[in-house]
Amino acid sequence: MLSLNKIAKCLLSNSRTFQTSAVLKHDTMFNHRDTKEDNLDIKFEFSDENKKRIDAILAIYPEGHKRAAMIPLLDLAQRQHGWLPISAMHKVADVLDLPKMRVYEVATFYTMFMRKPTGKYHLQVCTTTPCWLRGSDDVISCLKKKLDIGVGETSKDGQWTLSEVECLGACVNAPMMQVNDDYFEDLTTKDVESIIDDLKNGKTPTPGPRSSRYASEPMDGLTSLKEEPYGPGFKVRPDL
Amino acid sequence: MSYKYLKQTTGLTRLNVAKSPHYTLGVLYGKILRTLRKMPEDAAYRKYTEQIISNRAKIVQETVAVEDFEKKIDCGQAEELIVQAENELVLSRQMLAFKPWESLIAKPSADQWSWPPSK
Amino acid sequence: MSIRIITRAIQRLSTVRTGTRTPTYFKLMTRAESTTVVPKQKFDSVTEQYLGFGNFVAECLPKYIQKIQISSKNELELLIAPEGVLPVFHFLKNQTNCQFANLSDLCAVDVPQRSNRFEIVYNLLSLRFNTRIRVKTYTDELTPIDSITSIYEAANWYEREIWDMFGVFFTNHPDLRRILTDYGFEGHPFRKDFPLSGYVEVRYDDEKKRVVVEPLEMSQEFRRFELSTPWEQFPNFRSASPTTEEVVSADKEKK
Amino acid sequence: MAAREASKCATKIVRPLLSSDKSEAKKRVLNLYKTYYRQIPLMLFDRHLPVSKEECQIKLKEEFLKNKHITDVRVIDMLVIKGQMLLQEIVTKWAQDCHIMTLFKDTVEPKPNDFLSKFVNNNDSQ
Amino acid sequence: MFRTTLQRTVPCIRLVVAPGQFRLNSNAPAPPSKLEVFIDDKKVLVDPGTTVLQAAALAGVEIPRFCYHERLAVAGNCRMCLVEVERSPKPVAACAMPVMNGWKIKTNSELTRKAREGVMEFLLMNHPLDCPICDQGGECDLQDQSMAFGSDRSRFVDIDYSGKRAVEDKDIGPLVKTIMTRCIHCTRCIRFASEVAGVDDLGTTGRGSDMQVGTYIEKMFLSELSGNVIDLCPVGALTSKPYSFSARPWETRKTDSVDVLDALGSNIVVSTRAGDVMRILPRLNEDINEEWLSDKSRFSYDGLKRQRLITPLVKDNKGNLVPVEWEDALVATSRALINANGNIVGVSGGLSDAESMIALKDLLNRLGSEQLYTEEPFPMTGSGTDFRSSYILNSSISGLEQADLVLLIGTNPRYEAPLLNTRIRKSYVHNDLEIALLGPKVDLSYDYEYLGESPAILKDLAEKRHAFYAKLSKAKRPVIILGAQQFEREDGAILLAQAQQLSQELNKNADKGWKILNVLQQVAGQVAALDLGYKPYNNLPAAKVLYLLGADNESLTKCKPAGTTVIYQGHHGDAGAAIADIVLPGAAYTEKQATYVNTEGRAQQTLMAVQPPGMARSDWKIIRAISEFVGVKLPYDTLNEVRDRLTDVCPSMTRYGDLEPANYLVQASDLAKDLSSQTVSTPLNVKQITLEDFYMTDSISRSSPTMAKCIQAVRKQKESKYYESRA
Repeated sequence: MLSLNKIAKCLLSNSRTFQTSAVLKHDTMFNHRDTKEDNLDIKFEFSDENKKRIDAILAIYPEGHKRAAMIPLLDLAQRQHGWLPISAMHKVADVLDLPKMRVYEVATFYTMFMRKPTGKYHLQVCTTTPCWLRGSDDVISCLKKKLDIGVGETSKDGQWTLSEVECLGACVNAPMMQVNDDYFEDLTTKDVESIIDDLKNGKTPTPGPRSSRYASEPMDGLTSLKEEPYGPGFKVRPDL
Repeated sequence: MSYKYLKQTTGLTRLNVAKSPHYTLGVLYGKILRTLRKMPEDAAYRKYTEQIISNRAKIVQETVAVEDFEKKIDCGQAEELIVQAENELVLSRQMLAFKPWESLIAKPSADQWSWPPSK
Repeated sequence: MSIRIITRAIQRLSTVRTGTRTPTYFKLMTRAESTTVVPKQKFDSVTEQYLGFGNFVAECLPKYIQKIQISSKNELELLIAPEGVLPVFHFLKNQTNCQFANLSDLCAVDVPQRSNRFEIVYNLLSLRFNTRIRVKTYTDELTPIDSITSIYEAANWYEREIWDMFGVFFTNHPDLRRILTDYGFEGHPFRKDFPLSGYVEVRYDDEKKRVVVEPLEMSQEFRRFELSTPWEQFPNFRSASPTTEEVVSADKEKK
Repeated sequence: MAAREASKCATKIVRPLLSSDKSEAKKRVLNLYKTYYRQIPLMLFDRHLPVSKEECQIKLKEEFLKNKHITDVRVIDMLVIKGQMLLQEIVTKWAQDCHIMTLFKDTVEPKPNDFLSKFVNNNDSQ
Repeated sequence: MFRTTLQRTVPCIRLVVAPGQFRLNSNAPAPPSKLEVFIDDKKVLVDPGTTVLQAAALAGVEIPRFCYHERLAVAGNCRMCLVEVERSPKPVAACAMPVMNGWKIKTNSELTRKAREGVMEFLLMNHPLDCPICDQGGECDLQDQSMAFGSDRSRFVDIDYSGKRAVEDKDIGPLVKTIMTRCIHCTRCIRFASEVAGVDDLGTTGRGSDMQVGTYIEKMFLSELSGNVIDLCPVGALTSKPYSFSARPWETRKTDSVDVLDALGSNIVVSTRAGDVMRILPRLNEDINEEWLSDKSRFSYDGLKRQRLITPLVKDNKGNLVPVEWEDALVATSRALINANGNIVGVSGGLSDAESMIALKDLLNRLGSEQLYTEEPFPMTGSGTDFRSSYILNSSISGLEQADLVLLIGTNPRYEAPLLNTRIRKSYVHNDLEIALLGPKVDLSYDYEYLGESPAILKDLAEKRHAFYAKLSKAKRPVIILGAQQFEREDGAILLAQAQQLSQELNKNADKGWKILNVLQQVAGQVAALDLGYKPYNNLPAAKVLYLLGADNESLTKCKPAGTTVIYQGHHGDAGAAIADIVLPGAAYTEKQATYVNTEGRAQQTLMAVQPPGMARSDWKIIRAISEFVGVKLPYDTLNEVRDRLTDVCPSMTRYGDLEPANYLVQASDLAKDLSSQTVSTPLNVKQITLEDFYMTDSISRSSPTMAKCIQAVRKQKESKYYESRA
């Protein structure tokens, strides 16, 4: 009711007002604080295979533009370590011979660089409008209950991290969540529970829609494009 | 005169009730108009003042009750009108000496009335 | 003029104009208007009435009035030649249509750039018509101005003040002497060329057992402020100088 | 009329302050001087000033001679007016002893002129 | 480093930085014909590549801006400079948009004004309303521009009472105070740090409304130029810590003056209030400091209030210095001088002005002494100080921008002359300048070729044996900068001779008239002293009276010769005053109108911003007063008369602001020929290696608490894990 009143008040007042300025809304900090898990004493070194990958990545970029490799390298470091500690950023800076501040800038800009300890499974639930309308709230509350963590938190055993994210581009299969690199779509509470159970038991749940759908076709079967795709030469002049 | 005088005070300090406002005003207006007549025809001061005074004189002449002509003239009580007429008379006599209808006595220098003043 | 008074004046003026009460005063004004320069700007009715009245005065006293202007939207100013001080104030006080019986203020302004550096400003109030008017004239250091104490008793101390602070001499003033400064004080403190600190300082001399006056010696640094406003750096985006007054009607020579 | 206007432009006609010509101004100055001169014994009689009659007379002459270079009638008049003002203040005893003694400047020390005293007193801008 | 990003990744950057803003290589391609643009219907002809903002400036219209700064790369993120361009669907950012031919730009149209008002509104919505307690108040761009271009009413209604956006403050050192909530993210400080200062410690972290400017990690922004971000900050986010809450700009008096804490003579403005120096700001001088100022020059003014000599002191029979009146001190001084019978030695210090030096010289000459020295050494062998070109920075500070190769010998310009280093860095960033260093390895804020620290390398170079000689000899406009502190070495003369020989060699291939050899002086008074005929102090002869004119040199004051009366005239109770028998309190550079000649030979004058404290007096006046007591009255009573005398001795010294070049490089080299073949072995060393060594170099900065805090901060930083040594 209160919010309705507020909206009504806004609608009634004939001038547009700024109700508030943008207070900091992000759940992570944009300053580094030394913590037990994240400090300079914990060294970071790329693994040997990753070093090879670095060479490959750097080879893509011409001399003088090596700094463009920063995002791939940070991603590499994050994949290796699970998240991105300060020493990894320093390592990337060293590899690219850049001032460290330039790396901090990039690492803090992109929200997919996790700058605090993240669980083995990073559950990212989309809560943007289509998913929300299709029941992402249920997915979230189910996960919260199941894992006993809140949004933005990591479970004590370091296995799970739950995040609310904005649209991941799978609206046709809403609601959905992303576990590490895999999309799980068309979710119901039951599906969520089974995915978590599978993961807990060391099994690999199949990514993709949990409903009967193959991809994003209509729920009740195809309504168009039913016939076989035309082969090559369709409607081409015969003399060609 | 059937007019019965009842007014006790003007309510204004040092302004006594006029005994016979019709008479006093008539005399004063007459004097003013006579003075004005000595001025050039086209003097604006004469034009305007003559108009006001003769208008007032007419009203005073035509109206019997003091309250009535006070209301018609709408410029205060009869006593105040007398004061105004006295002032106007003094002024008009002085105006004869000042001759304000003549052309401008002194032109200001170019920067006199400019604002902000030139640096 | 406070807003209340303005509103009252407006009320009065408008009722008089539209009502059935004697419209002489304003009839005259409209007529005066019709014979003078019609200003190009558009004004609200109150300002127009002021302007009409200004034109009326200017028409009556063409010998003395150099200019009529409206400043701050609705303040009527008559700019007159210094020779016309007495006639103009006689007129404004005694003319039936004016009756500015009250001299509410009289002061001076020093503008050293001008050849006649002092502006004398008279503020009048007509209680009869609840109207105010400002009359300005000018003089220099040596030219005397006619005292208007014969017309307005109130001018007595004001003129003394101007004499004391600016050194403008008023002829026929009954008692023109210092009013604010100390006996023996030299100079006129409100002149722009008079230093803010003055020339002399005063102290009690224990030896002489009296107050002595000595040339000023600043023991502490004089605190100066930089008064150029910082936003002067964008003069191009300033549409008009904020101090410009609105001048609406030229002098009455044209008549 | 036009001729009058023209002549107005050619020579600036100024409004006299008090005197219409130089001789009149001179008369006024002399008159003022005499009045002051006659006032000195009365003033000394009324007040306890640490100055003698002669000193006052010398001072009076000095003050008048200070302005002897002035030729403009109106300036002379202005000075006369101010002189009269002071005289009035003295006669009416509005001005107290200390005000009169101001004219003598007996406490004002002369400013040093030589380098060393300026250096020691530090009253010297660069 | 920054250079890479600017030069190589964005090749069009030369278009964006305006032509004429930086003195680019003169061999840049000839500009094509001019473009015709109309600023508010006023026609202007501009070079291609000029931005809208610069074109408007040519037309005399200043467009409001926050992020744009003439000396920094264009960022284009504040949007304050939006202007309407005819037939453009949207307003364009004037600072970043190069003009096209025939554009009609409207800087004051309805659209432009509305755009500005909108930008202002958004900026102010995220900006605290704390102007009354903000130190920037009165000189705040945001304040001024919101007055000029902002809306007159607010639509901001905090109906949620959630408060405004707030950002935590950063601790970036003892000089710069941060109130990050006020930050409008113009990134000027970041750009300054990475482009000009060469310290990439500042950046933006986060995104959107979470974005903040800072260091991310806990680290101080320690640079010798850090104070400049205070001037650059358009709002009150970065303010001066020492100056905080002490004065408002409109109540201070500004005096144009010259800095004397290094040999560059940076132009400054001294802000004073009621006889106190409140702060020091840089003053624009394209030839010297541009618009920057080093931290020492900017912040050591609080040293002017501490350790001051405020009354004359004379030693009593117990050997204690006791305060006396000027007369007594002058009597004591003159007695000592007369008794010395001409056996007097005068030594002038690094902060001495030309007026007092000429007065002391005249006085001592009249007393029969010719022994006048400066406390800084200079080799007297070879041509000695006969040729001016041997001891000044011949190629001039701004001339360094034309150089194509700089060889630094035994100097760390970053700390000895920070703004000279800025010039080299500027040329490094924009003109591909190459730099080589001979001496101890130091962090110069740019890359350089390190040659080693052995002085033998110089000899090898001079004799064309060294590998680097090939590169040197190819340079058209090479510059050799020799640090004057190397003359403290016994073999300083040899180094100078070898440098002279090398530059003569290089001269053969260099552009005509290009001067190669430069000496970077360390103190402000040295060039004037040598110009006036003071001899460099190498060995002090014994004397009955030692007259120290602000000389605090350690080697001078360490061992006081017995039986010598020491007279110290100066403004600080430093080493010199400690050994003195008579102390005469002089005026510091903010307290006198005095002439200084900077290391490039440019005479400049300080102006009196405040009165000397207590009984202190202008220095030349003290000497003039002594002369009267001694009985050899000097023939000048006023400053102008002293300056007439200065003009007689050295005419260039009163041509203020003019550079007086010297041209006897060849002759000087010839005279020193036999020296250059000698070999030197001790490795070169410099006094100021790290930032720590920069802050306290003279009696003023040594007494400054702020400078002490800076040193502590540097030490603390060094202990931090995040400290990186870049040397």
